Amino acid sequence: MTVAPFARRWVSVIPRIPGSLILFWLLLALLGPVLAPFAPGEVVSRTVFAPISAHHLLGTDYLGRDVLSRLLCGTGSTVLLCAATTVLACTGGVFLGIIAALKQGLTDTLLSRFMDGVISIPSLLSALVAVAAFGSSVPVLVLAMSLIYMPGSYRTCRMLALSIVRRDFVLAAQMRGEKSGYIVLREVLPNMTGPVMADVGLRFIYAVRLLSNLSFLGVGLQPPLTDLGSLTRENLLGLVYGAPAVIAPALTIAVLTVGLNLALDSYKGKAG
Amino acid sequence: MLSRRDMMKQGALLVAAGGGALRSCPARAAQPLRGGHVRVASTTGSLSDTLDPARESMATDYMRGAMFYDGLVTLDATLVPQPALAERIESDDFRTWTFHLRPGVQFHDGATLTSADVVYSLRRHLDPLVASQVRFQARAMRSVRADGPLGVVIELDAPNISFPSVLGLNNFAIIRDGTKNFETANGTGPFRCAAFQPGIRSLAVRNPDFWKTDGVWIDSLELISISDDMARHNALLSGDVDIIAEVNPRLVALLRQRGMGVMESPTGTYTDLAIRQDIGPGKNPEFVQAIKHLFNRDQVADSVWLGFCRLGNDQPLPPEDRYYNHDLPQTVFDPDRAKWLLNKNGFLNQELPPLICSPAANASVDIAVLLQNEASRIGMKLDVRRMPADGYWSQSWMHFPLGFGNVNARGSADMTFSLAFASAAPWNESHWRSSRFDELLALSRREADEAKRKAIYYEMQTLIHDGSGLCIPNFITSLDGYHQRIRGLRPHLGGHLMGNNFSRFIWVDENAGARETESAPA
Amino acid sequence: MARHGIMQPPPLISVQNLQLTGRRGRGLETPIVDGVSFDVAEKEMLALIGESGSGKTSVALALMGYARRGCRIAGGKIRVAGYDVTEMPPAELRSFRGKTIAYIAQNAGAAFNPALPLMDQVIEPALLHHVMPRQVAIERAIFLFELMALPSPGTIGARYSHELSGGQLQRLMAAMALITGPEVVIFDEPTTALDVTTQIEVLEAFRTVRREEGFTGVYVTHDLAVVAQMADRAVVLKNGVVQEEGTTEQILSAPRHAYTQALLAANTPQVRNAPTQATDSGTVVPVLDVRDLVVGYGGTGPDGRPRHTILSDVSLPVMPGETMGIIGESGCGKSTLIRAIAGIQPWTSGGITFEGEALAPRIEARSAAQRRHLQLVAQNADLVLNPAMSVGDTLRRVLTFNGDAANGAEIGRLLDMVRLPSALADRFPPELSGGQKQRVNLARALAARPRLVLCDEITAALDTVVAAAILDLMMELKRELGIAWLFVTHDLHALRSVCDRVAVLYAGHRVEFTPISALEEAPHHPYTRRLENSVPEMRADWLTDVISLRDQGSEPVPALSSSRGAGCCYAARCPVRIAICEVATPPVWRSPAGALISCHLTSQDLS
Amino acid sequence: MTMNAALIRALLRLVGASLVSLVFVTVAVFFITAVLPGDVADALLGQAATPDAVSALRHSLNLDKPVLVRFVIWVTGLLHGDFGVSLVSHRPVLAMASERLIHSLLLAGVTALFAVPVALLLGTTAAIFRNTLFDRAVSLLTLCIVSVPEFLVATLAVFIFSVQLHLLPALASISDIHSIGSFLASFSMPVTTLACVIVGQMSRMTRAVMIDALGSSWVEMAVLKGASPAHIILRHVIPNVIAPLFNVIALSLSYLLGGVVIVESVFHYPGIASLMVDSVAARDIPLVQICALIFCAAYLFLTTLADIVALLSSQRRHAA
Repeated sequence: MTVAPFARRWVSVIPRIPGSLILFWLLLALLGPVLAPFAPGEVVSRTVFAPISAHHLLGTDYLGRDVLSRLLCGTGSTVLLCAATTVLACTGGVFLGIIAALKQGLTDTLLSRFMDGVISIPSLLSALVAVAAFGSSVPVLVLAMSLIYMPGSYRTCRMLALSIVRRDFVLAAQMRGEKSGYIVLREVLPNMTGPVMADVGLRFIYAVRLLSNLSFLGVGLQPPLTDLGSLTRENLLGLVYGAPAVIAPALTIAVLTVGLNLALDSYKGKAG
Repeated sequence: MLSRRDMMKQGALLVAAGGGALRSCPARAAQPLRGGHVRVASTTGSLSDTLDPARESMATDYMRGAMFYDGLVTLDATLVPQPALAERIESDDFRTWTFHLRPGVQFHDGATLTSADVVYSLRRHLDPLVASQVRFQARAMRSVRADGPLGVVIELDAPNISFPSVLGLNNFAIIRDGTKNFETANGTGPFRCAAFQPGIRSLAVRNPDFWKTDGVWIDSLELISISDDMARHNALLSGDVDIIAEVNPRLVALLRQRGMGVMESPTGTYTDLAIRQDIGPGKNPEFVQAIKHLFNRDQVADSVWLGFCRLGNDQPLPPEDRYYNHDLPQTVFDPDRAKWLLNKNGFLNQELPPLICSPAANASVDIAVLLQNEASRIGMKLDVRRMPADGYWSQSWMHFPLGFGNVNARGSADMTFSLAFASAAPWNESHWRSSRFDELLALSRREADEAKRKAIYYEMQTLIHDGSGLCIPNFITSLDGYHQRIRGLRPHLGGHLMGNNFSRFIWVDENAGARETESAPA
Repeated sequence: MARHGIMQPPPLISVQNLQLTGRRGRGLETPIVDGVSFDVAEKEMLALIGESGSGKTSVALALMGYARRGCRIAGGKIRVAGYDVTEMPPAELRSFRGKTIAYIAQNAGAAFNPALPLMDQVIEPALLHHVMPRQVAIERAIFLFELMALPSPGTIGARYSHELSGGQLQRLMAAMALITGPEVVIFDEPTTALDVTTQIEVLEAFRTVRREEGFTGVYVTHDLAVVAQMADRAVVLKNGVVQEEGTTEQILSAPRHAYTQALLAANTPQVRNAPTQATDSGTVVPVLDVRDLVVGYGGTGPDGRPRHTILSDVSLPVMPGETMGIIGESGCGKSTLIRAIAGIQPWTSGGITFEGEALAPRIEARSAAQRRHLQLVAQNADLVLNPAMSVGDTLRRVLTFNGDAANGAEIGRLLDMVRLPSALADRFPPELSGGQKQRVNLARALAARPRLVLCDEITAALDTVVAAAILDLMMELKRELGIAWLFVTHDLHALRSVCDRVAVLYAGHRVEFTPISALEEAPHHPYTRRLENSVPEMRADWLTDVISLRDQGSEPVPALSSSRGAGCCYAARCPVRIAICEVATPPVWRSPAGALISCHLTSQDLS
Repeated sequence: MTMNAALIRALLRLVGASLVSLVFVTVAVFFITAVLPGDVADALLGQAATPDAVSALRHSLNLDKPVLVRFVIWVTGLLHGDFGVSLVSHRPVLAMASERLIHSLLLAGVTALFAVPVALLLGTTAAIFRNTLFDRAVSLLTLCIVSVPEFLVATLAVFIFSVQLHLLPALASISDIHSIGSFLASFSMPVTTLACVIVGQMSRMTRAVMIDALGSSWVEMAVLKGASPAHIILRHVIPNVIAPLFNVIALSLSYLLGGVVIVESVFHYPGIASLMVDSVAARDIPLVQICALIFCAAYLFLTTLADIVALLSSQRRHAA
């Protein structure tokens, strides 16, 4: 019964997100490996850190592999992995944050204490320990990173929701006897989508950063999978030769995250 | 015992091996000067940094230990044991060894070296609480006893003509009797420990009472560790440090272009793939054969090492070793044969265990990825599983059917064979069992005749090459970077800044840096 | 008093053909004010009259050369005290504002910085413009505080804005405006947010300072009765265009423009109600029965009563189909009572029954039928309607939740019931006007098919004309649907026009409970009388009369007082109190007209 | 009087809530480290980890006891104020951690001194000139800086300023600092790198807080009094946004202790973050525990401080 209006609501929200940009990155993520001129693991040149050439549009990497091909594959995994992480973390954070604001009392206290505890351990360390304990498979990375970034989202959403749950329309819904799920999703959440979107953008940046920094410490995605941060990291030595192998992935990270954030910010502008 | 002639032979060998290295170490007949402070950046450093010789396990530990401690013997540039704290070594049956200590050697705290110190230092390796890295080697000593104030008698389980090499390991350095606290170092070495902060730095100042009157030129040395490659090189380039260990092959060109020296030391260090022969596909010798043929050794040499390596032939002795078997046919890259072998045994349509690798094993991830790529070209699906560096050696290494390892140059061929290839060896990576090999090993340890021993070693290499599950694609050339004002560095078969002993040989030429920079080719 | 008809010097303020435009987001600029012109002579007080959205505040701010974010002065000329406001560069504007022209905002609670002591803010204009040294400014501020009859003028400046009442803050704001002795003062609806009783104090204060300081004024308001007290001349604005201009007398007594007439009509009290003949003596079960309700906070004392009481033994029976009014000033506990009935405010003792069944204190514990049949319409429609949900969705949810058909026709019917076009179903609350929002709010309550609707100050935030229309709607609904209403207000006009019975609350006590018919007949509780007198009237000398009456009483004390001690809760402010009032709880007796009065004085005394 | 009592109660509640989090972290860290593969015996022995050597060492370090027993032993020690000794170096972990903590606090402090004013300034000006080109430029720039991995920023900085220009040392070794000059030279690059990381978020949050405040009636009132923008910000806005700003700052600063592994590693700076990474690698559980406790306590201290500031700034007005 209640599913239909739910679906309708979400369908009506989604087009308002700057869809074209997200679509572009998702397409690139899915098609990247197809578009790659070489296999990402293939050594194609005896020269490492080769500069831009007609053969290798972005040169070669530290082993002499084609940077463009690796970049196309790395973009895919970065986008998909970080998107999954962000969606998971923010879904949990949003829902629990609003619930805590709504229920107050013990629920709020316990949730907040738990989240504070998680957030107080540096993210890189938590990820490191998780990878050490459970291996660096994609599900472990996504789950660990989601858990790491959920408290931040929770904190933000709880603060945002605190002012909203005191508004009379939430009270009206409660007086009507609405279930918590309905109140969270239909009454409270639609009123904070702008700031939540901005928060989602920031979490995405953090996820990309954490993935990069994990690769700095030698954990992260399993080869032959790679992400933009690892590409930057593994070719870091190329910096001294000005190699595109290190510049290209770093630029891609910047374009990806900044573009997404500006798009999400503009969404906030429309709603407010 | 060890003849002069041996040493001369090895000296000749050194010249041959170090030919390439001369390029980076101009043989200028300058007189070493005393004085100067030198900063050295090594690679790994952590909380586990130690001043306990028994626990030393990382290059930084060995370098630090070598500044403060001496062993009974020391291994020279060709890994030949030379007298150090022991003036004389005697053995009739290679089973009972008598060491005559150098008289009048003083510890840093002023105490004089006696046989009690040596007995204590050697015996403690057997205590599990000491967590000694050489407990296995120490177990070969059935008894260690003092024979007067300057005599130590060691009785082995079985004869071993190479036993002095074992005591040349840094871990067997001599400490003061009864030492339990290692917050500072009380050794007999050329430097005293002025500061030691695990994971941060060690500061050494020259020991004026050092027993050896020649050598040891610099006044003080600070040893730090920078694990990040780029940061370490930057520190050298910016002048923050004078010497760095482990130059990345990709940065050799940059360092030389900027007037820095890069010392190339051919070593027996290798990164290997071990295919276990007791479990998984490695039980089938043809699988092992196929993988050996699948290693594109030239490509690994070019892509991973940028040529700073020598070809490996799936046996552990490097070409520079005096016992290297030149007659052994080289395993070649032959994907067609590999495919044929694999196909024949049905491995191509079979799920295979993953290649286990880790940043802990030097370049193993890159080599694994290259192997994976070659495998995929012949339709073989090999997964790569990278493990975290911490815990790799105890938790992953040798635990999986296909796993990478990384072995530093060992002190002698005997040590290599007995520690990593004998059936009972603790680090027999491929779990290879060969009774013939074990026989030969026992035989070689008693064989005083050099030519006969060489023949035995030749056969042992052949056995490993043909039978063991170890793929050794390359031997790695150790690269160390230094500022031109640093003199005295010479290639060493042990690699790693003269087998970690550089502090005893380097000297500072304050004017050289400027001159060298001017004359450096652009 | 008025000086019209005499030859006047050139005007101090001259506005010619003023054009103000605004834009929402990145939308197109739309005119807010279009071609407004007027003059104000020196020492004159001009009233700018209009509904919200008429542009009156924008015009007032334009006099200071200020336009709110998104708005701008697009054209016209403004001259104030010799300055050409539209031409001044920012630095000059800064030295003009606060020194030559000062502003008194509608909501003093929001306009004072909550983080700074009040004195710092009051003397700030003087220091900013280097008009006088700090010490002199403080002395002048204290002088102004005294002038405006603020309590403890010497120390009140050390306090923070949230510690004072709205009326006090409004007077402090006047002091802040006057500290530099400006030539022009703008009053922007300064008493709209205040209770009628407080409004009197504030208006009197304004009159006093104007007499003493002699400034030129612009008074922005929608309340014609206030205009009658304060202004010499008036300009009536609608949709950014001047409708009518004239002297106050002219506008009030003989309005020419239809819009002014409508305003005037809305301001005139009228009875909309055909009183229901309901009594609580009959056999009919009350739809709602509040019995001896005690609400407090701070824990329960040894006597079983809360340490701080908000409501003390309040009883209130509401009959089916009846409209019950609750009146009192802010802080009297009327909202608390509503919240307790609605199930969002726990109580200490007493009880509430609904349709004969006890109501659980917590909404969660109430039955679905009780929740459905007892609906709350809250004061601020902005807060009650989810801004992210369309009107149709809001109504649809109530219908589906209660298992009713939720088709377009039903939603159309509900919107029609509150006299809104069904096309509004697709709009979102931020796109609606205040009146429309309150109607949707009503429709939402009605969608549940309630037996009793609690109305908490539903007209307080609305303009007069709109509020009158809402009251009309209420009465129509009452006739059509036969449901009972509990109507809470501080506006005696509204109360009179719609209610059957009235409960008067003071400091958490029900001091009088009277049928509306008895309201016109003496005797009454002294507080009821005071409320009666406080309703502004449209004659110019009303304020003077009230003040002279009030001067017989004593200085009022803050309304919210602890009722722990014995004695009458109103004793401190009562002009007719006697000795016993301080010590004994007053008895409740019935007046001849049928009012239940809680007072020590007798019927004769009070008549 | 009652106000003070209420204040103290509120403060106690805040502190109590923090302690709950601290206990949670303590327990969680202990059991998470317990599931890590391998222990300190494995780590110490490394390649020499033969089964008999490991089990002997394990026994001597009480590691063969069940995890719950070890937990009880550890908690008992903790309750007696004994944080334990490092399993690797046998030094008291408290001394080891506090030595590193001082370094970290120094770096964090200097970074804060530099980054907080910059972030507040950027956020405030962006709020004042919101939706202008300047605002967009600041937003773009801060996002760019935040999104680029810090190891790249740090390495690039070192390469340019140390290697190419020879202006600054490549390492920030504490032992080399002998003067203000060398201090500034050593710290400038690590501090800038860290500032890049935190300024972005801080300035964005500051902007949001400021926009909120600037939209209030009392700011409009101040404008109408003829106050200048600087006067409005300093005199009116700042006292009101102290609490939310402090919250923003607290969140950013808590990152500066534990989140700086990479900067510590690139600049060879002996801080506490790398100590914890090391101790995890070495499976030196007492040391891991005390580092986790310090990070948690620092975070809770900062956020609780922010809460207290919020409480006091509202209390000050309520109590007057």
